[in-house]
Amino acid sequence: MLENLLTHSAFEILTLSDRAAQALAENPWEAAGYTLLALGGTGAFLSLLGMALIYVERKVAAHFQCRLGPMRVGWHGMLQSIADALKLLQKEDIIPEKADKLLFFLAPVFSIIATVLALIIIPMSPSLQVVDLNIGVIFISAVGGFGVLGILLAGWSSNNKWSLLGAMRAGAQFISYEISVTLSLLVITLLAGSLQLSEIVQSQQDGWWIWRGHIVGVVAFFVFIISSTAELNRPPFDLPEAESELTGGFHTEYSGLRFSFFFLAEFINMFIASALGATLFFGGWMPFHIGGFETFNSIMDLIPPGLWFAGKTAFIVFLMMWVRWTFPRLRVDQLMRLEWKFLLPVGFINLFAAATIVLTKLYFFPGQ
Amino acid sequence: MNPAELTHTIVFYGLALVSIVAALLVVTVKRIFRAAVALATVLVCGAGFYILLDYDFIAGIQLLVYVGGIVILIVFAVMLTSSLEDTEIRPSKSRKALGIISSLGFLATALIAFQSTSFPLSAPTPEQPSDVALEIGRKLLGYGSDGYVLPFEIISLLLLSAVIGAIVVARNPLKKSSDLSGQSEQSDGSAT
Amino acid sequence: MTEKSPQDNKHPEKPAQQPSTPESSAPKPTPPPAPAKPEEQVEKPPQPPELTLKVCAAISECKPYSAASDCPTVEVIPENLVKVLTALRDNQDFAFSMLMDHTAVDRIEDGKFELVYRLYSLTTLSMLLVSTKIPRDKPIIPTVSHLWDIAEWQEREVYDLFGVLYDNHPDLRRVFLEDDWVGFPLRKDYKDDFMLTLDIDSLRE
Amino acid sequence: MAVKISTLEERISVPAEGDNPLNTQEYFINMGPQHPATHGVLRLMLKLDGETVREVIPVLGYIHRGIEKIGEHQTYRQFVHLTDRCDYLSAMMNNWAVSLMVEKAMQTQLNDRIEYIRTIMAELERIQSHMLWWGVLGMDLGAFTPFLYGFRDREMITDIFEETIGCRLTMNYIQPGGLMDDIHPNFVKRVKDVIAYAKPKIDEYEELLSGNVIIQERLRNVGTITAEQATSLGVTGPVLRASGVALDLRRVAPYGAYGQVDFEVAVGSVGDCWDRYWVRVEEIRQSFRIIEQLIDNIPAGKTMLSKPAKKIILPEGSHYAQLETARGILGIYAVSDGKSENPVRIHMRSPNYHNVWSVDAMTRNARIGDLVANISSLDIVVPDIDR
Repeated sequence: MLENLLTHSAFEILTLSDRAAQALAENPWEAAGYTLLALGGTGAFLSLLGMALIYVERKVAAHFQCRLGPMRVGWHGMLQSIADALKLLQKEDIIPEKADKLLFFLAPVFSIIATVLALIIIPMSPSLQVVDLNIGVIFISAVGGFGVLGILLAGWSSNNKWSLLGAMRAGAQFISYEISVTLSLLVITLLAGSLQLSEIVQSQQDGWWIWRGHIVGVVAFFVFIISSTAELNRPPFDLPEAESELTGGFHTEYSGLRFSFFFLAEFINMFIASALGATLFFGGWMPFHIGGFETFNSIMDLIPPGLWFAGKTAFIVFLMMWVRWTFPRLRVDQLMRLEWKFLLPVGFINLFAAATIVLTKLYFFPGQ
Repeated sequence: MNPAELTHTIVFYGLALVSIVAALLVVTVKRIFRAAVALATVLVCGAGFYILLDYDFIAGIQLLVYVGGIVILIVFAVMLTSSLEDTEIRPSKSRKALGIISSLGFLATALIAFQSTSFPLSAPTPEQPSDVALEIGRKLLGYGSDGYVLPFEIISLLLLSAVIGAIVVARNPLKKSSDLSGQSEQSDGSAT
Repeated sequence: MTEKSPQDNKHPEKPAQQPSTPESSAPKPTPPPAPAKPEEQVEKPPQPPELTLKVCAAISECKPYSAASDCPTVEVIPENLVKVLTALRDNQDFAFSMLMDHTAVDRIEDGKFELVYRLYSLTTLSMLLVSTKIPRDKPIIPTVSHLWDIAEWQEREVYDLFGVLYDNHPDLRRVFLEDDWVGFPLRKDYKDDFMLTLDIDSLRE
Repeated sequence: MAVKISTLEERISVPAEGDNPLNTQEYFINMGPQHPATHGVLRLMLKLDGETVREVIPVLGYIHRGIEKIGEHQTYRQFVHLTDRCDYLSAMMNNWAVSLMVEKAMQTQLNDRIEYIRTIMAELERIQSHMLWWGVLGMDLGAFTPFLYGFRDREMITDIFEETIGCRLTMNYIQPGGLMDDIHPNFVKRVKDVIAYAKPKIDEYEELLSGNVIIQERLRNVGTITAEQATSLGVTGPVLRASGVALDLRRVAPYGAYGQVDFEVAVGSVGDCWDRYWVRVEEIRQSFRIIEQLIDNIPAGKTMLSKPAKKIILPEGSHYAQLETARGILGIYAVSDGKSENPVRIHMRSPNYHNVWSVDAMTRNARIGDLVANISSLDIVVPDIDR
């Protein structure tokens, strides 16, 4: 099985859920094993990735600010995240007296569940994917709503006006920017002719959509990056948290483990958005191919697809961090104006252009 | 029963149980916000049923529209309404009676419909689900005997007028307050 | 006086009011070898400063300040205060458009509060002190918060610390201390439980 | 005459809602005393309508230390040591204001060395204060990076202070009649190093923040107060100058060595946050210019009057001196009875107390984000408000 996970002979797609389904008929125990592997793997991946991303964010921020960042715990502070996690776990768990305790408890769970659900359908390499839903793109958009439900619940149940304001901002922001994200996802769906993430990756065998779809692809990519940064509540769109305005917004009242859930969800969501961007626009695990240049393509194939995926995702993650540590925050009405008066019209025009291009086959390598 | 069917059945009954309990909670819970969460659970269970039936596309749309859209809007509306958090909703007796009558009527209708419909047990194997999306798209935008473009357009007109109406309704108080205070209201396109 | 703006500053440069002559409003210790600007020394203690005389001539309700002060000062009775201050603000010769400061002094030996209003003119760059005295046992004075916005809060501070009541004040409320604080700390006869009294013997025990 | 005394509770009782059911409810919310954007322990009661700020009610007193009352029991020389912890970012300028008042009352003549060093110190402090403000403004608007840039460059100046004075924040260097001690031998060299280092940094700041489109959007036409409003509100310093009133005491009533140096007064025209922003950035440049003119020409001489008087007893009457701190005009008003070492009454005309009230006029019917920008552009130091 291990070879299967690492090699990619002819890009055979075999997700963990497929394996479990295949095994179910013959050997239920094997199916249960695959399921456990999927669950445990996702959980372990989630926490490790979260800690790694937090470390990277701190290091990137530090170097943008001419300082070193964490240096004490482990080599160059590598273990800092573990120390932080331990600290967070030991912290007193405070529930405000007048909070709606049930919802207060449920909110971070909602957030983390949404994150896990989105994480499982990301194709990280040909055989490293938990589920390959044929409605992947819709699914990703749908579970995003779960995450924002968690934020809304957190803001409401804290019984704190600042939290409520943060939650309201989160809700308005999510509903608005979700449209733009979906519009840019639809462009790629049009080009690839499929909603399934693995098929979208496969469709980029002759080149990534960002250059095969030329102008349309680039515009869609920028709309996607801007609006998914907004959906992630990352600066310059971090209004739901807005430390200097709302003192932390929806998670003002959270501490300890519950806070770490939000924190983790936020960082994993950044990874998911980056991975989705990489999958849709940069071909996911697909190496850099140019249609027709077989020799060049086979040289590119020498780099394992997992590395391609990691590299592209890391690039987008870095892009988001770069933006975060450079830009100040927008005001709430400017945020809405950006979406409704700029991104939305651009997204619609771009979608029409994409439809025209797909019908007239004006993109590169329309052969297949 | 082979393991695949067994899992299927277990998942089905699990979902059914959760959705019945959540549906009961929606109507019995006193705090409106919790009811909204229970409603979300019911809708998610609905999506689960669709997935069990291999209608992935419908499931996705169910999640996208109901959980990602409607429930969030409901929650949003609850937040905007003032001081609903503490008021326990105690309907009057006549309202209670009306409610009982209408729900009994609905139950009767559902039972009659259930009785009079024959459910074909050996359902035709669903088509390749990605083609389902394609087929839905064709039907939705097709004209002629099997197309639904006319209702589709009518619904979009209805939605458009609703959106414009909402903007008109929401604009009025803003204007008044900016008249009162000399400073001009900063324009914003915030969610209406 | 020069102004400078970055190139991308879109607003045209038009300062509304601009002091023109660098006249010395606050006389300062001039260093002996000052080649740049020889400053005239203001040293005439017995005769009231020129501005005081000018103000008194223009507004009959004022009279020169009786006590010593290092800046032009006029004295008015509380009843005329609003009238005088309005005149000083609106008279184009003086144009005291800024109420720089307002505070009180507890003249406990006279049984009075002395209220001082420090006016500043942006056109002539001169400063004028207007002083009025009200009895300590009935400390009521009309407000001037309709003349200068800042007076509202300067008066609140004086109310908070001295207990001077301002008639017609829009929002007379304590500013530093809590609303239920008893007493007015800057009065000379203020005592409370927390005040440190230097009783060394009790400290030694 | 019956005077109505209100309380905060009455002030924030929400009136009944109007008849229109679509009207949203206005509510009051506490911003502070512990809030990241209020720079200390300032508390603002906000009357909000959704995101729109209808009214801002500053609630003060969380760091009120009764310095004016304490001052009545202290000599003037002791009182100097209380002033540095009011506006801790203009500590030496506060010392200077008291010294100026005493020297004026005593008709003391100072030599040029004292005046030059005082001026250089004050300008250095103005620069470090504005640098800190610049970073904090960035942080308030959501960009964390400028904060550390500002702090990094400010460190170099506080290092100079530390070398000469021995402390970095609440400095007591300027005393009635002179200076606490002579400058450190390294002082001149280090100041020149800082100028060489930090002057290009200002351009870097401009690149990072001023040119940023979001900053422009957040600051331009936000919190506008006209010149008339500003004068009536009694604001001073960069806030007043941003509204187009060129009142800078360093220019209109020169004290220290300001009469001998050439510098420009930055004046805005619109009075919005952006004007307040660039007025301060320009002031940093002008302060460097002032220091450059003075640093090479510090004359020789004593740094304290030959024999500091044991007792300072001011002549009877009222005395006042004012100067321009980094935030505006600080005035020290003292009433002496001519007999005692202690003043009968000592009062500080605090620039921050006067500036802070303009936040309401600036913020009405703007958003919470604008409120944060306005507070930031006022550059308030809370201990100086409360004193």
